[in-house]
Amino acid sequence: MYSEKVMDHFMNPRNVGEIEDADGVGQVGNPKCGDIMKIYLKIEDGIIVDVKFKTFGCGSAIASSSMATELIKGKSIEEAVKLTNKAVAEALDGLPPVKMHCSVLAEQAIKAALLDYAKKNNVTIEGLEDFNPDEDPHEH
Amino acid sequence: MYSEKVMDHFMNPRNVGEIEDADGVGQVGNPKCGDIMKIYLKIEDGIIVDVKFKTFGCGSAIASSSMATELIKGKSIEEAVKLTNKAVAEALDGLPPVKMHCSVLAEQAIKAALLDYAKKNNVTIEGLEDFNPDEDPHEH
Amino acid sequence: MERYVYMDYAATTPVKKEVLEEMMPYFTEKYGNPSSIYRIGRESRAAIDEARERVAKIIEAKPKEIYFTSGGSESDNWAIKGVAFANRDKGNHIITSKIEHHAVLHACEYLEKHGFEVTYLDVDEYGIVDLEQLKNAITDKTILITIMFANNEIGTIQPIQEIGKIAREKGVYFHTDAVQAIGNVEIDVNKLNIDLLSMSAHKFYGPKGVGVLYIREGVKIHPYIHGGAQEKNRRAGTENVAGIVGLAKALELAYENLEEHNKKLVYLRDKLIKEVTNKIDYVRVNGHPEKRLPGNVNFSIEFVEGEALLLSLDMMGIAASSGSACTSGSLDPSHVLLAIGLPHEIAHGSLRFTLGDFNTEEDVDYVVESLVKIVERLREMSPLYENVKEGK
Amino acid sequence: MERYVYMDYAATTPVKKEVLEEMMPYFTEKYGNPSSIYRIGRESRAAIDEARERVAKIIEAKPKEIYFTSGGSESDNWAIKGVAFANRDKGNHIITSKIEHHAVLHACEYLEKHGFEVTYLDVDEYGIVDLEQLKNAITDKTILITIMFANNEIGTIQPIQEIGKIAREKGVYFHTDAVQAIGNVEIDVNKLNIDLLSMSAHKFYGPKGVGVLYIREGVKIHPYIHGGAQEKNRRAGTENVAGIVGLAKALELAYENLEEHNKKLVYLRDKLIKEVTNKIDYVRVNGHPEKRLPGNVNFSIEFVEGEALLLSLDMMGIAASSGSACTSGSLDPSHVLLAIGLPHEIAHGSLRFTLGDFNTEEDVDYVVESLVKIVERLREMSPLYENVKEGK
Ligand SMILES: Cc1ncc(COP(=O)(O)O)c(C=O)c1O
Ligand SMILES: Cc1ncc(COP(=O)(O)O)c(C=O)c1O
Repeated sequence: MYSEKVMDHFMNPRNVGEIEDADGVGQVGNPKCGDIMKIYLKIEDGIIVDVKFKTFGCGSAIASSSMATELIKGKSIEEAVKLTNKAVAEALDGLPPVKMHCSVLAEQAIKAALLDYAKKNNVTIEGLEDFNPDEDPHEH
Repeated sequence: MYSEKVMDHFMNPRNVGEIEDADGVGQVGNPKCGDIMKIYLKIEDGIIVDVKFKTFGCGSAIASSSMATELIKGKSIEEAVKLTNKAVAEALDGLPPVKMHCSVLAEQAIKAALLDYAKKNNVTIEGLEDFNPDEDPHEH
Repeated sequence: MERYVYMDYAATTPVKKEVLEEMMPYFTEKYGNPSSIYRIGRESRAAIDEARERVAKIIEAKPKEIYFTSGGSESDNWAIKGVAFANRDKGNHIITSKIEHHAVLHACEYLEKHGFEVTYLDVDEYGIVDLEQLKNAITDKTILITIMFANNEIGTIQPIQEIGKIAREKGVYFHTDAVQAIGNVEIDVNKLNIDLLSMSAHKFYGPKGVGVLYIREGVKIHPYIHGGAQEKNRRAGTENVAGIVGLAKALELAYENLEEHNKKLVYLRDKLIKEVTNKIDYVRVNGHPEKRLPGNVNFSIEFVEGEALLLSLDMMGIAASSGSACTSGSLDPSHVLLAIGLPHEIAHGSLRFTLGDFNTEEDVDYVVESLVKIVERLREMSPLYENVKEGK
Repeated sequence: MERYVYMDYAATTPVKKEVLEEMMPYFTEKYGNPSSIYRIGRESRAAIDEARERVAKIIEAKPKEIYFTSGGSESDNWAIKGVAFANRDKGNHIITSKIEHHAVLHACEYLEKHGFEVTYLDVDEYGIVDLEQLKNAITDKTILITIMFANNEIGTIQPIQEIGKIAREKGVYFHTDAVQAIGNVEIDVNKLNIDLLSMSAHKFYGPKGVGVLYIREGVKIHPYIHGGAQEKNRRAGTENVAGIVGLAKALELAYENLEEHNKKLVYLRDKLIKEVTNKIDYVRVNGHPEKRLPGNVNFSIEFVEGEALLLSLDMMGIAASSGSACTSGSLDPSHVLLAIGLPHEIAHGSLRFTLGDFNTEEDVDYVVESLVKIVERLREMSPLYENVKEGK
């Protein structure tokens, strides 16, 4: 069902946890749907120097969170905002079709955290104009 | 499916053949229905001294013919006319429900032969008043 | 993987050695078609007839009331659609419950598209149907009541005798999906007023792909698979002789040891429930405290998601199941858990262990020990648990 | 009984050793439910997926077009009723032939009671459908043509490619019951324009109780057994994993050796036909002289009745079959023999030998020798033969 990569990131997730003094925090999902992702970002000079996550959800939700955090760690905001759910899924060697929404959730959680950072710092981030953190990824 | 008795009478039928100068001959059945029985009787002083049959039909048709001839051999006309299909079937240790008509055919073949005897000798046989040799036993 | 603990006996069971042994000759030497009149055909026919008698005896039915099918789903579909279409002149109303297996629910939904009306009875928090609601639902158009004997997820056993009595009094046919109950509960179709009953061999240590529909003599029902004259012209298709023989043997074995089997399962079940609820907080046990299948345990473990639990258990060599939406590929968690009133977020964390004949006390210890670790790990990752700890 | 000669391979076949070997693990160790997400569940799922690919490859289909069922009868019922009800808005007319298997005919008759109209095409004396009649029968209400690939009684193979072409040109779905053809004939569903195709494993040395319905992508069809999400939501019920694996293996074996198998069967078949017609008078061979299944021989032996022949053969250890009414418990002989124009009395004397992989030349010799004696004995008892001898 799941690739080895998915299972690895599920069993040994990278970057689990919280960042006390995070510069941006984003949470997406809904416990009613069975998945919530919360992403914490530490940003210095436009670079994501640290990222942590907490996720309530299935195996692929946890693996997607883990992979997504890995993919943006050390990257610039510009790069992070371009992270697509497809990239997350590909980095995991693919997700089953019914689980693609988990990768969407990961993409959105990062965008939500970036949006939070933008708001707190009163900046705009290119690529987040149309982003709505409350949109339900299950509808995708 | 069939009792041992049926198989015995099918594989080793008694009284197969014809009687050249039979006193009564009866034939019932229809090749369209897959069974024809022909019974030859030799009758002396009201006693069936010999009986032979020829049958086109399934295993139980042949076994019923064989058993029926055995049951009336040496018996009086009065006894023979009373032979029922049930008696034939019972003597064979039973027949499958869908095969009961074979025993009916045997009963009718004997009655038809007795009727033929009665006609040839211009006598009436009690119990044959309502007998119609052309009635289809499949309707039973 | 060192240890393998299978605790998903409600999903399926292995075929028992004795069962497979009885089946074997029918694949190779005794392969005759039961409809053929020669020796090896008659042997197959005899094997089926004997199986029919063996099955009938267990549920106090007549052999001619036992029909072999391809499994529980076919039996349910046949019972429901076959009775519905055969009795359309009498009425078009069917009563079922909200916690039936999909084979029943989807068959009913199909009938709704074909002019039938279906009442889906509520259940209480334990999963028991409301008998008053049932009585009130019956109209003069009601032709069938179909209520499962025992639920596959939460293990709740329905008041079948009472339902049967109500149905009989109102002159309505009563079908019960006994797929989960058979092999675990004594069933007498006469005492319980059951008119139709479904079973599936692979739930009681028989092979997959073979089942039974019991049809009480006189019940008006259409055939469902048309064709040859098999099963007294009511279910066409060359019989799965090996499967049928296996089903009968498995059923016999189940009822030979029923008491012992149940005693053991209840002991293990209660131990599992006790230890898990002692060692893990925010856990609830779903289903009825007493009226439940001997091997069924259904937990809701808050703040974690069911599939994540299953995957983690699988990594430790433990097989279990969940009513979480994520395991089914649908968006909603189990309709059964929702029907007993669980909120979605709690239903997502459901975890079912179903114990069976090959489980031991060590298995239970291992599962408890593993589960404690897994829940701890997953909760550490869970933003919901964090809120709770912080008292939010 | 010293010798046992099975010559009823069209009724059913033994499971081949290699097939059973592949099936075995799925009864005991690999017993997981394919819907379960843990290891042994995934293994079962993988086994089914692999089987699906293996089957698809043989008939040039896509794996997702292969659906596993409980056998030929279910496949036929599903194809016909499933397409009929799903396309009712388009039309209510179905075309079939008079010599179909009962699974097709009775499914069609059922539909006639539910508002559908069915045309039953005639066949010629060899059992071949009339393509002109077919073309003329198609109306703008026609939604399905269902014509069998090869006949189970007389072995006649239909002009499937032409039928498929006609159906495709008219935009009508084409289903073929290939239960007898599969394993004996190369089948490419694309070249032949087949939209739906039924098979049954026990006809090609696989187990009883498992079959396939091929459904071309895009065909509108309703599910037939509702319930769980198995088979992409189209055929509910826990999969008969062992049976499915056995089916795939058996099919592969059949096509590995197809040429050799056919060469041998044709040789034995033609020898049997030649010797019987040489040594017994008043015998006719039914079916098409060339367009027939390699293993099928169908005789009409005049003045004797089929069941009596079968019983006698059985006593000599020979398994065969007959279209006589007496073997089926009905009053009429085989509808197939009547459709090719045999008079009732001759149809009653029909005798079918179907050869298979385990038959030898000695088997044929033994059958010929035995049959000569049996026919002689039965004809001596027959009042019809007596008439012939006497020239009546
Ligand atoms: C042509 C044909 N169609 C359908 C069937 C039905 O297959 P099954 O008996 O496996 O359901 C058979 C065999 O009995 C057959 O020969
Ligand atoms: C209660 C219940 N009914 C019906 C079924 C369907 O049985 P099967 O999968 O054998 O068709 C199952 C099991 O899946 C079940 O648990």
